[in-house]
Amino acid sequence: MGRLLAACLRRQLLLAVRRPVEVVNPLVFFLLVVMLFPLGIGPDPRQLTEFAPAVLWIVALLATLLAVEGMFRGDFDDGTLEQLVLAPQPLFLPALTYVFAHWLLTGLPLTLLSPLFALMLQLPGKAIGTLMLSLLLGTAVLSLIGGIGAALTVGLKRGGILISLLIIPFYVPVLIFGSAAVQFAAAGNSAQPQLLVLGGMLSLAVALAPFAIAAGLRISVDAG
Amino acid sequence: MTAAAHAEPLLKVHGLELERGGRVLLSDFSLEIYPGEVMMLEGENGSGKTSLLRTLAGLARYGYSGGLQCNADSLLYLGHKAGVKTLLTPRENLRWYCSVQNLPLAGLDAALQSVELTGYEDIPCHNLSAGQQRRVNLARLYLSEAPLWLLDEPFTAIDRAGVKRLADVIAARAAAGGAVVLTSHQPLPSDYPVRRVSIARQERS
Amino acid sequence: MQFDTVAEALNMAGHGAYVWSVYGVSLVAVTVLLLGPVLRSRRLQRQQLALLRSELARQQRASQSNAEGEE
Amino acid sequence: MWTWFHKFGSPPWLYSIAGSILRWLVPITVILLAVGAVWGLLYAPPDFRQGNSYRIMFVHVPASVVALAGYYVMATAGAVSLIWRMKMADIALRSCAPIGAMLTFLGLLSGAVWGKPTWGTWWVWDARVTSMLVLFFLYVGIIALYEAFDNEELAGKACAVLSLVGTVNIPIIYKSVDWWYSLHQPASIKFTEDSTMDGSMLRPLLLMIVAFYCLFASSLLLYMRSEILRRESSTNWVRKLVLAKAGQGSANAV
Repeated sequence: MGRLLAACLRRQLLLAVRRPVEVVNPLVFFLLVVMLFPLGIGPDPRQLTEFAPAVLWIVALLATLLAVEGMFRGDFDDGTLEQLVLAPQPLFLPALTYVFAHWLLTGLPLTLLSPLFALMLQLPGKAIGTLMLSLLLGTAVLSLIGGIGAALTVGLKRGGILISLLIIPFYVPVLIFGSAAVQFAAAGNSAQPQLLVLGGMLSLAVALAPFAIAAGLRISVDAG
Repeated sequence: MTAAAHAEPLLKVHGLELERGGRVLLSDFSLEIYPGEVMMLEGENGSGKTSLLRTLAGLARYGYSGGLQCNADSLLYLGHKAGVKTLLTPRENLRWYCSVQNLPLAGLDAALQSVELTGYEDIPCHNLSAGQQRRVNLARLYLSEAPLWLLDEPFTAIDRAGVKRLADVIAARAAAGGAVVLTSHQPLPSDYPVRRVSIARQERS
Repeated sequence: MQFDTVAEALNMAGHGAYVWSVYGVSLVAVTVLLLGPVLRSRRLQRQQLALLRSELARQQRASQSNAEGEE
Repeated sequence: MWTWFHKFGSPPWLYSIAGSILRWLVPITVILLAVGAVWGLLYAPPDFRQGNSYRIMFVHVPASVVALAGYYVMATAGAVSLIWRMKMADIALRSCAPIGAMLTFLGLLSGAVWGKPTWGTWWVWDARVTSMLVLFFLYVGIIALYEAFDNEELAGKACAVLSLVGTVNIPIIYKSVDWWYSLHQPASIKFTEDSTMDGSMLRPLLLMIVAFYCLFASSLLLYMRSEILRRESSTNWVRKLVLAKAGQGSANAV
């Protein structure tokens, strides 16, 4: 079992190393959209400070959403997903490694780069720690929920926009608590309760999402 | 096959009705496959050979009714899709397969040699020809320990010598107590020990 | 009864337009929810009947031409 | 147990039993809706603060409540479809989605119209309206996912998984939105103060809620009947049914 997980994780990371553009794209997207907001709102630093928590969180959410569509796409198209489904081990274990690899390649880099974006949007320095922590927990939840949508739509020829339609409603609680945590911290309050709620969501998602992803993958492989 | 008849069937299908896209492909179809058998499914295009194989493999779990009992603890399925990641090398592809199927890595070099990929082990598959990529997928047959093989058109896109070798591996698996179900467009040698099962569409009366 | 005249009931002290429009939309929604599937069932049955009739006609024609062939 | 489920899975049986339930359920639904509407519109006393505009509540609240309950009915059908592989459960699931979407839309629309005389604006990001909006998108997502599949059986299973994910998420979404609303707007205005509602308003409201539940049930059974007809159109029992009805019609004509 450990061997299966290690092999799947190593393979995902190896694929990312061979095609690094797919890792860089969401980050560039993040940067581009962060650039759009001051152009739309105006350069006034006070206004930017006010909007920064929401902007950073919404952009992180969209960047994850863009990347999540490809979580199983390649493996479905070339048939390696069929082999995984036929493996003697339960499917939710490798499903979890796909999500983990996806988070390592999108959520984690986004989190690590977020201080830079926070500075560009004039987020107060004292909120940066909370921003990173909330993104660290929140993007993991986003990857897990997004994986369900990706698993259900990977067998469809016209997946595309459908996955956003399915998944964005489920992202609402993460956005609410993630941006609230940053807002609290920016106002000088403790964001601990919000971060705890995000942690709770993460544990629930880790416990349940892999089973939904596995069920979705079986249905999609059946359709393919 | 008299000796085999006493053994448990590896795969038992009873009263299967198969339906795809609102169309009934098979109805009241029964089949038993015993260790030591090679079985070839015959039928025209669109008669449901692929759908039946995918159902037997457990890939298609909906759209059928009836009894389906598989006594093999693991199986190997070879489908239409390449089953090879083109960004990875043949060795990396097969190593992942071994880990997923929990097979020892020891036979990896021998398997690559058997499909004549020696010297290409560490070249990313997108640099290999279509035939070579196909052989990476076929190398799984040399690694597999699964008692039941379900092979959909294994003989396409390989040369005559390759067909001969592949037929030998399949026969060897059956001789070792396994069972193989396959479909093929190419005619197999007439002396090849194979049981032919027709799944020609039953006309509804 | 809270209202003495019809005009009063329609006006509802200035809120009539809002209240009555919501009830009007609700009436439409209820009609769609109950009548929609009924009409769909009818249409499906009509289609099926037409299909069956054309099939029967074809069979009759086929048997007639068979009979003529035998003669 | 098993024979019962087997029977429940049999299309002709379900078709006819739904027909005999509908024979009394539809009249009851219509009567309850009519009585509730007249009671709420003309006989319930005006609210001391909102005046007559609160009468919208007799549509808004039942529609919202039943729309939410409908999602759970749909998810239950989804669970049955996944566990027992029953085609009839897929049909129930597929039929729930448009009804739920319609009721959610009615809840949203009535909420918006209610907002105009109460707050002077058509749209308020109130906790309930926001949750309803999310629920509406959940229903739309189910319909979109179903329509995206070519294979109807797989479409049913995929929607079943999605609806089950939804049941876990909906309470979290509702709680989050409640918290978010209390954070950004002091809870001075609420649509309804349930605790202080007088019996003269509460009774018609409860009647309307019951009426909307009946409406949901009737519409669900009607949709399921049409969906059964569509899927089973080539089977013998549907042919017999169609021919029998046509025979009746021509006999009447003669």
